[in-house]
Amino acid sequence: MATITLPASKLDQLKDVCKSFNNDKKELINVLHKAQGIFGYLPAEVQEIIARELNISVAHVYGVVSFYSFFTMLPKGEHPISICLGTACYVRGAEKVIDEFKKHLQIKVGETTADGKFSLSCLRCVGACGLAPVVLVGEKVYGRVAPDGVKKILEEYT
Amino acid sequence: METIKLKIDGKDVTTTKGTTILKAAKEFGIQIPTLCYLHLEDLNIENKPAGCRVCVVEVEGRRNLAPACATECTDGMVINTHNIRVLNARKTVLELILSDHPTDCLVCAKNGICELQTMAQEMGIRELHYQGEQSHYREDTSPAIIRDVDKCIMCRRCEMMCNEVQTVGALSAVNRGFMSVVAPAFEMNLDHSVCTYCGQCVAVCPTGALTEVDHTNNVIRALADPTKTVIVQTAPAVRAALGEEFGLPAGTLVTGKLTAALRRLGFNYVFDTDFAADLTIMEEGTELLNRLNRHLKGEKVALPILTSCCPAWVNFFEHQFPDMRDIPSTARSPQQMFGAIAKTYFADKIQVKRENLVVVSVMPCLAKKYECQREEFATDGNPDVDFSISTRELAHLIKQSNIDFMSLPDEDFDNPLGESTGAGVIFGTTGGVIEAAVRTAYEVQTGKKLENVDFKELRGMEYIREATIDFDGLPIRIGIAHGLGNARELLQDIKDGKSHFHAIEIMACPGGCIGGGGQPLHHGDSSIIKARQKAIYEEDRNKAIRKSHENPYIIELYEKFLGKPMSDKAHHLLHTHYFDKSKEITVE
Amino acid sequence: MGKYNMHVLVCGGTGCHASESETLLQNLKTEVLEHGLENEVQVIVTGCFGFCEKGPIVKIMPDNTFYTEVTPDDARVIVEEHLIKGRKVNRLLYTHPETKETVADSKHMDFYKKQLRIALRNCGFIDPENIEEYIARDGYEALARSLNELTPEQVIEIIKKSGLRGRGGGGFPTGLKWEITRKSVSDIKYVVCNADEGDPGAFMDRSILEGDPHSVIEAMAICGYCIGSSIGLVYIRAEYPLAIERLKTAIAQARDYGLLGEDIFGSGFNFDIELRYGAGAFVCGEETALIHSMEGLRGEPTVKPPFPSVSGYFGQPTNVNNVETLANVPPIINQGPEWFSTIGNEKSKGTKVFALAGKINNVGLIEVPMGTTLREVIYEIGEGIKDGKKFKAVQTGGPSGGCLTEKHLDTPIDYENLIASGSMMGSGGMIVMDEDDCMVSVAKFYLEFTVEESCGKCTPCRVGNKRLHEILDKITQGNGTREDLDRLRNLSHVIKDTALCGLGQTSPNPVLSTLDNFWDEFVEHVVDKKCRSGQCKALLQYVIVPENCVGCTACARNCPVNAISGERKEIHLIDQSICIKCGVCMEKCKFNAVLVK
Amino acid sequence: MSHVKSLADLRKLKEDLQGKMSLREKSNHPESMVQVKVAMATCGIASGAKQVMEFFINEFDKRNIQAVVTQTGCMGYCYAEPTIEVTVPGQEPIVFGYVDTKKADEIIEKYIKNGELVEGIIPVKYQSIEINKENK
Repeated sequence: MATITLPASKLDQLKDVCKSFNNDKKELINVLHKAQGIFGYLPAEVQEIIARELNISVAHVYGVVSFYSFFTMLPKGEHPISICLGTACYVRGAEKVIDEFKKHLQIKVGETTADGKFSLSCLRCVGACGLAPVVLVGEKVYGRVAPDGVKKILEEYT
Repeated sequence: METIKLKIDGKDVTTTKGTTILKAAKEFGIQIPTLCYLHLEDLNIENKPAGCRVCVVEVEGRRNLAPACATECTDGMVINTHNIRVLNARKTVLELILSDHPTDCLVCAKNGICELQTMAQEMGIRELHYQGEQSHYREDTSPAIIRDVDKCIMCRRCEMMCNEVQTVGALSAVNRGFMSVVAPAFEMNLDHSVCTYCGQCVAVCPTGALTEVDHTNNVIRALADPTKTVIVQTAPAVRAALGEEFGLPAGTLVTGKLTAALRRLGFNYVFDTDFAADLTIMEEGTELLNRLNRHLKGEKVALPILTSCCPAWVNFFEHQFPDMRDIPSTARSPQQMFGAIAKTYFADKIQVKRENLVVVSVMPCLAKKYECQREEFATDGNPDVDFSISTRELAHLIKQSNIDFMSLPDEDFDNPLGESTGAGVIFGTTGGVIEAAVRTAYEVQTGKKLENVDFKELRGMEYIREATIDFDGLPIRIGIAHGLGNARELLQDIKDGKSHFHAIEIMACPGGCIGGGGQPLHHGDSSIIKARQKAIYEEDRNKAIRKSHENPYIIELYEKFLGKPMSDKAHHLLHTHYFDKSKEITVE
Repeated sequence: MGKYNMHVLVCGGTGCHASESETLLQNLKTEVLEHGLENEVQVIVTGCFGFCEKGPIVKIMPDNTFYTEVTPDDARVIVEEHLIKGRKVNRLLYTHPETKETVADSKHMDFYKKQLRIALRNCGFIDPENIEEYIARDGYEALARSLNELTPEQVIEIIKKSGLRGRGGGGFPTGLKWEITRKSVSDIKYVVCNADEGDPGAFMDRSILEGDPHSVIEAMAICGYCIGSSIGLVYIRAEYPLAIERLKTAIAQARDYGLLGEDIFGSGFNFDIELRYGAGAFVCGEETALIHSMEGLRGEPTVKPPFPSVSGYFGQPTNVNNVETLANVPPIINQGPEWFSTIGNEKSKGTKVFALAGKINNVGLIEVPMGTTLREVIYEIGEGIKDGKKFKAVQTGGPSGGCLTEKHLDTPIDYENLIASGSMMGSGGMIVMDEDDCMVSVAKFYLEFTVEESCGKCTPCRVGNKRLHEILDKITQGNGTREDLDRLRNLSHVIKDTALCGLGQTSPNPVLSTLDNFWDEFVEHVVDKKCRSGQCKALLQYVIVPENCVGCTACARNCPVNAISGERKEIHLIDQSICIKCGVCMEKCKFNAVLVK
Repeated sequence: MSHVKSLADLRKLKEDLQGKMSLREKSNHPESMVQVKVAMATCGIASGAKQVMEFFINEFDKRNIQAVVTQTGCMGYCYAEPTIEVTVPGQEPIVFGYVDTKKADEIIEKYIKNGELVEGIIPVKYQSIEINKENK
């Protein structure tokens, strides 16, 4: 018999979330949003428990998690860096900014640095097209980021 | 029903409203190619994601091409199924599928029976104009099934089977876009999932993405080993389907040729799982009556009793209803009863040591491969059944061994484990196990002779059937379900306290073993399964003895070895217990 | 009370929010209080003004002063100078990019002159978190009149007569959709608002939800009344936290006022709204995929018919409308279908909101009557191309649209014209490109998006778009052939012809339109191995100009792959077979002796 | 918070609320109504411009005149403060000097309502006080 292990308090919290949606399987995506809010990501154990609470297969839960780019099974860095790749940002040079981050952090998009400090991801249009190219570090928005400004941004967090 | 008129390829066509273009065309002799579409009409199973886009046709007045499988005909529609626009689109789509598909066809398990390969051949694909990156995934080998999902074309048939028909939920489409594929949760191996190894995914996979674990080489090696005595048992559903592999029409019984072929392959003894089926009836039937009579006396016993000969079904309740694992009969499946008797009673009889006796089973089933590897079915690490091969694997073995199957004479099984009754034969179809049980239980319970052994009310293809059999004034309520989704319904009823049955027969595969995951591929033609069922009942009718307890070798086995049904010895060799396979949640 | 002399409106849209408009707002409030102006000046946060290029924006009413790029520190000067002394703060006023003159108020800004704001009527004008401001501007009047004075059929007739069509991309007549859903027989029906704006570079729906959420709520209730539904669902992107908050606040307020809930306006009509969150899948903008996503499934589309109007959410008739479409509904009922249908042109009525972005002076959200030309939008409202560069193309319709050129500039923008020109309306993204943009790379960019966002269900989209992207990539790497161009075209046509849903059927548009309009550029890439904009790095050649080279060896010493040979004081040479085009030599050369070709 | 139960309820509520929004509504179409600009630099404020401005705002409302009152910087007629500029739709702007509440009343009644000229006009020639001259 395989086991799933989670901290007790988080397990209860997770079950409460499912319950708050009446353990209704059509609320799966809302449940996943809340769960990701609690854990920061959606590890396999969390998906197992959600599957059980909503009475659906864990394969289905994973099918949904892996479909939507908002959901992640990897913990994010302490300072998650997201670079907008909307058209406006692209046209104004977001790709070069990504390359610069990759160079400095020595990680690829979707990865987290070894020290867990930064993770790198791309997103589509935060709607601040006037500020293109846009970079988000956590909640903080940096507008009109040029490749040579990348170092300075990173220095704020080190 | 409203009748509508339309034109397909210039032909005037009349059909009823709601008919798809695909079906309407077929009625008029126009075969539009399909790949993802699957319709097992008699089993009410349909896969219609309209995803492959191979069946596109031109509908005049429509901007783009329409998938014939999922587009309903409307009055006045004008359809072209093969003009240049359609042909170019269809070929290009097929080329796209092929561009993300390995080209190791010559060494693929599905070589020659692959629907994608056939289509590429029929459409005259000679060059791939669009080549590029191919998607790669880890290969996954479980005890019964190999997933080589590089070959997955996202037809979603397996996903539909696993979820909608079987409600197992081991598989789901995962990821998105080019990397999307059908896989277990977290893309882990099947043996980490809730997979029951029913093999229905394999049975419908159009390509080599899902295949059985091939044990033919193990068998060849065992046969070649002079220190081993190799015996074989063959399940009832095999004889009703093997002929298809050699071009015979579905439903042709090939029992005699099958026996002859096995003998020519070099098996020392050719036995019949039907014998063990009869033995199962002795044990399971006794257990049923035991529980029933205790129930009638007012004792609290677990009722209804559920059959336990289907290993996928056993896996299913161990995963999904572990708290109800005391309800099924404890009787082992015929395959395992055979193995246990072969490696004790028979081994003694022929004076061969257990470890030098190799038991091979030929099964219509993939879950049997897993079942024979279960630890509880081994003694000192030596399994009761060494290898289980499928009907398809047997056909390969026969072909590899230069045996001209069609010219083989009809031969009989060897004794003592080759003699069986009609009751053992019908184990191969849905309804058969319980009918066999009734034939014996009736006579044991009432002490009267059963004149008519044909219980037609238990037969058929309906997914959930029920009947009440009069045991001389005592009404016995019987339920039957095939397809695990339907089994789930009956099980849920029991859990909810709503079940009124005394006994329930469950088979995991639609149609029962005749529709098993190890059978020759039906390629979407469900009439094949029906024909096999007909053949099974025909074999039953032709048998001289049709009640298990009348099998002379069974009688002898009890007299000389086991004593009585449910005796200690019988219990030790022929019964088992079940495990909780659900995942346990622990807290840190 | 409430009789203020001046209103200070601070943009609270996401763009400005990202540039600290929240702190600015607090500072303004503090300054007003400190200067004792709290009874004369009202400071409020509004939705987006649309002029995102120069955010944060502060607008002062009644004189319409329009301050741009206002920092939190500017709060003091605005209060002391403008509010107290009546002197406009010159340096914060908008400066015309060409004349370099400051513009005193929004009435004189070219950006606003040609605009007609119907869907955005309240954005940047009211406080979106205050239902009373919405009511003061005829809010909920359309709902009240519909419930009390009109039958559902009459309301549907009004919408049909107005000529309103879906603003999410398809352009399906809204009234007709409502009628079909009304006629579908069922006890339960649903009104769904599609707020899963995923088109990169389009953010009108978010702006409306942030700036005027009640207009969407009101329209959904009207739709519910028309089709016979009491449940509204808003499917909104989780990436829009501000819009979600504003919408939640608005729904709560509407409930408080009895404008949602039971027996609305004493009519016996019940209606309420729930939120469902998207999770980052562009394909969920497609209505069947959206519905599956709301059902807790993977957002994969299914074949239509059956249309959601007949069989949608859990098999029930479901009316799906996009945010902008809904925002048009209340004004149509209030001002009559005739008024609305006089705006726009023959087949496309009313206005359309566009998100203007890219190499243009005025990036932002604009709303213009249908039939306005691209030239008017780009050169008048957008005030031309950034940095005086040359206009090359404008991409409309996002990943489903195409690139239009100089020759399309005078085409009136409407559904049909855009399709005829090889593009489409889409949700209203409008990205302007200049001479520095390589059109092969632009097509590749869009395909990259489609490949990433394809759900994977159908072959043409899952594999076909991947192959399109690969061919485009090959071309930008300098490995393309003329046959590749034929392959691109055939494959594009097949994908359009065979893909399951709207995403796949339109995904080749960026390829086809660039092939049609920039054929020469494609040929240059594959035959001459040149990229005229210099964007395709692999096609660049760094060469040394012998006349300028003094043989200082700086280039050779810094070349990371030792591709440069030459002795001291001799002319150097770059070995093209080794060069990785990093550009270091050019950077290091002090004599302009390294050139890119 | 009130529960709105009918169309009449809603309309009444709207009327109550519209006053709060009228300032913004009006400034949406300033050209269609009377515009009054009050010079509110230090000199203007010192000579009572604030009171004049409030007077205009209140009186326009009371007398139901569609007008926009805005403040502006020093017009350069510091000798004649408070000064105001009045623009009646379709006419050239006119600047009045020494405007107190009494004068304001007169301007409303005579000039704005009836088009009669009132004493105190400062004859000036300018295009607009809005466009900043320093920048030209």
